[in-house]
Amino acid sequence: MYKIRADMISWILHKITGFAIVSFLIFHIWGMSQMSKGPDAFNAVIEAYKTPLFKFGEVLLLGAILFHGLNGMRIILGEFTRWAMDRHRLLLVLTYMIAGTLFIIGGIALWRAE
Amino acid sequence: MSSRGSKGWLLQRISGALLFITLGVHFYIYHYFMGPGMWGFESIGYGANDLETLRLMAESDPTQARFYALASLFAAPVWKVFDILFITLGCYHGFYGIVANIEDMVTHPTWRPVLSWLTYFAAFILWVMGVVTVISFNPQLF
Amino acid sequence: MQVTVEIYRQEAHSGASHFDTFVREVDPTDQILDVIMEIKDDVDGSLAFRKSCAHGVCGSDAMQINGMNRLACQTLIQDLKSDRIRIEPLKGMKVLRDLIVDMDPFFESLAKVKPYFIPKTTAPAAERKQTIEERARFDDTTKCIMCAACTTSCPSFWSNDNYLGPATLVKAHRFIFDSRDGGDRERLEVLDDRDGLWRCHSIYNCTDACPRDIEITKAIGDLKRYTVAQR
Amino acid sequence: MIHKFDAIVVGAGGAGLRCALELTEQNYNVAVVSKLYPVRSHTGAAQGGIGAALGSEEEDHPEWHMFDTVKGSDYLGDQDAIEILANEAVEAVMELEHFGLPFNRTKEGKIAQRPFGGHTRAFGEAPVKRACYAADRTGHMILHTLFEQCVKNKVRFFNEFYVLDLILKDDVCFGVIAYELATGELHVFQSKVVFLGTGGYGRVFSITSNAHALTGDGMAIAFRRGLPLEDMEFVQFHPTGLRKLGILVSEAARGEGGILRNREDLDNIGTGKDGFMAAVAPTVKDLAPRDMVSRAIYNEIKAGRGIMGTGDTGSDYIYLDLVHLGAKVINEKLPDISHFARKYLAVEPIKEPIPVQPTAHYAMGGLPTDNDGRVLKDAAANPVEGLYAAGEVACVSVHGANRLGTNSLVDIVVFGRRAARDMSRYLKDAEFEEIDADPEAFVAGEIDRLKNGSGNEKVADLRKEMQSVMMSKSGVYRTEENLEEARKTVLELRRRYQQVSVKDSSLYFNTELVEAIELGHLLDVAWTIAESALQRTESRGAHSRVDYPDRDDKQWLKHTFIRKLGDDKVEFDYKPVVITKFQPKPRVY
Repeated sequence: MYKIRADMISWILHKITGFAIVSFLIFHIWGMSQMSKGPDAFNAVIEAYKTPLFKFGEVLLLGAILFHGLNGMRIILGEFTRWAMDRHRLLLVLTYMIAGTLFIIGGIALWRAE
Repeated sequence: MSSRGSKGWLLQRISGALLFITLGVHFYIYHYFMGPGMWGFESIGYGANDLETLRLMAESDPTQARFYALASLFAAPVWKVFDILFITLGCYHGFYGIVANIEDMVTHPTWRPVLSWLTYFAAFILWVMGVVTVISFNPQLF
Repeated sequence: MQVTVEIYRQEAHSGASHFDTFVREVDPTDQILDVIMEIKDDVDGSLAFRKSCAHGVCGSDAMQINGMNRLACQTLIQDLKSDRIRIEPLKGMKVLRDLIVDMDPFFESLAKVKPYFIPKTTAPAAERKQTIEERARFDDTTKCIMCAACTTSCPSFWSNDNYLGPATLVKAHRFIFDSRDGGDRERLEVLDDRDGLWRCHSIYNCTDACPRDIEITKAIGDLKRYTVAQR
Repeated sequence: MIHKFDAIVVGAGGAGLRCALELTEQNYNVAVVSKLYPVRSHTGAAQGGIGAALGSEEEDHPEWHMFDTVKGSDYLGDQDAIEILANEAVEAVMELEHFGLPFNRTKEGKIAQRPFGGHTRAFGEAPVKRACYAADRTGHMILHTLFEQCVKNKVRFFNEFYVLDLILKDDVCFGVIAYELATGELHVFQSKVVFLGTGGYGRVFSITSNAHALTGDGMAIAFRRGLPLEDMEFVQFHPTGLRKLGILVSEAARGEGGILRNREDLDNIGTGKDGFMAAVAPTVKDLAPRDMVSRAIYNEIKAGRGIMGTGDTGSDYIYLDLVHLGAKVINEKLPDISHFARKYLAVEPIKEPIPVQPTAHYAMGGLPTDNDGRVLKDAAANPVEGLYAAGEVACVSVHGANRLGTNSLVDIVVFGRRAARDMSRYLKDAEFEEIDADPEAFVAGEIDRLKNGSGNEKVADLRKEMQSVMMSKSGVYRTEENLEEARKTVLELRRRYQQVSVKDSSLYFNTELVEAIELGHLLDVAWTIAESALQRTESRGAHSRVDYPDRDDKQWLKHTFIRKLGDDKVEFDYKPVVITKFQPKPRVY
């Protein structure tokens, strides 16, 4: 079993969150097309969103987007600048920390929202 | 060899960076801007008359206020453009990501292109669905 | 000190595999190569592994030691900070026997990027001039000993062995960034391919595995930017 | 299995690859047959540089290079060959640069050069910058560059094929027999011409800078076939091997300004002041030739001035001080050796001196050849048709009694290429010869004996005994008594070798069998070293007899040819030294 290191975890997480976001995108575009059918259809979707299961999903989505987005920016930075390459470990740690902090703050807010 | 990767790689990074920005705007608008505050959107391209109609409709049926509020935004031409851009970037970036994963893991000479093209096809369907929804949306119809 | 050494064993390329365990008395400064050579000398002569220079310049004895690719001659007991040592062959390659893997595909992959000097100009009577700065640009990648530790540490390579792999890209870097070389166009054809550069996802396993401390991921980053700019 | 090629090159080190490259340029059908994968060869371990009088940094002339090499060889080197070496070195280095070798550069963009042991300006005036280098991995870059060019020319490689015998018929060579490690199969390589570039035999000794693979294979297989070996008594001990490990610390360390220090000199560490070598060689100091520096180190240790002060040359050591060079020079010009010191001895060369002791390094002797690499079958210089050799396995002789640093790399590229050029001349009218049925019978018999023997001698035990006796009795200093003991022990070990049995019965990668075969080769070589050293009753270059401390030009200005007569008998013959420009003089630096 090869040792799993921080960079490799970020690579795996990037894949997983990517797949999660694409799945949501499919669901979201479908939801939007429903919504455009009128107020009743729209409210049905909104009501469904308010169930705990969907809320939980929404929190997870927030986490996925935060990580995927920030980590993606880190990857871009790391591939385009030597400056970032020299500091790739530090930037990786920062990515985890910023994504984590925003996830906790945003996640709580999202969960509490009506 | 016709198969290349540099363009795809670069576009994936550009679309990713743009998505990072557009997603921020999208998220902000739809989650924190939604509600009474958003009635001030005349300034960004929505006709005062149309807005007035929506406001009246919302007042006559308060339970549907949220829908009308969102619809007012959704119907604005600027936001239509924004949403189409957003859908395009999302479909491209997301599905190219899947194609990249297929190329990472599938080496079979037949399955590799078949799976990739199926993914591109699915992306196209989804994109059409999204764009049609955005363009055809007209709250006046309700 | 006493250590427990578990070594991957496989009779032949088609045989079943298992781990053999040896308990050995060692010095903290012993090389892993010393330890497995002593096991071969004293306990089990049939243990098969490659070795040659024994000080990290020939690249024969790359293997997986406690979950990381390293050269057995360049890894001391004390580096592992453990009294359990697990030794396995390089991952993602065909095992021929015990710790010996088939290196032919590795060298074939290397040959794809035209890993040789393609002169830009016809040879002058004396040397082609090159400034100290121009040479410094590719100095790091000239250190490669082709041990395959990087390529076989790469998750992209594990899942797709058509991928050129870090070692091949290092070789490409060594020539593309040599101011005297004029073979960029031909090499970019190979690099800018679905199984070329773009299978690298900057996971940095290769950089960590390199026994010569080559900054491989950075070198690949250089190649990506260069390729995108050229095409 | 039978393979047919115009030319077979045995060994994929610098000499073999240079030769193969030249032959493919001439469009011959060539196969390189090697015990290791390419780029694993020990050329890659050469660190400091390749000597050539380019004069990039200061005035230099091939004639000065020639003089230094002659003097370094203690006048035993053949001066016609040395002149070729010094002259062709310049072209050979330029050629390597044209192959893309990344030499370090001067400010003007020319190939950078640095001083090296024994290389001087104006016939001994002062050290000169002659070693062209690529950091401290010059050999690595030469090996890789040549391999790359071979890939370009699509040279056919047979990797991990161990050549165990020559196909000789009436003193004409028609191919080789090789054992394929992966399958245990014997292969017959039939050819019109064969080149041996199999390297040295450092593993005869317990402390050596050499790879495990350096087991004197080429010399042993020729010796068994009744061919003579030349100057086997001359073994170079490199003065600065890492303590206990023997890993090479390049002379480039002293070329850049490193200084050797004994225990009375500890206060001067980091000051850059002269060390004990200043008294031994006032002009060149720490850059004296290797034989002199190794002896000086042993003398310091014996006089109780080793760092431990025990007087035991086996375990005591001295320091190589680089501290005053500063971090920049150490990290940029000597990165690999600093890495070795840090890794293996936990010593930080920027702050502390490196513990070193002499380590068996290079074989000056080997298969006698002429200046075109043709292997000679006797001291009268008659060649074996179709058999060539170059590099450490061969003895041209350009290194004489002591090789100068950087000349081994010059040797492989200059004589590897010369051999190839003569081979292509030979190939023009050479034909494939009908070979005997079952040419591999001898090798098959040997393998069968090792695999099915009933004895219970162990390879590792015999090897350790041989290495230990050769190191202590046939090392830097020698006496008749010690050499006699070494000879007796080796002969006894050769008898015990007949009782070796290999327990591993597998056909696939039977490395136990390979090590047993290698031991057989090592024992043959050790035997020739002890016998040759015993009969040469003088001190010259690396051969230093305590009982005959002086050079004896009257009796011994000649090359030793040793030939096998029976299982424990050898005969000697002698070949005069070629002297052209420089008459022998006392050797002081």
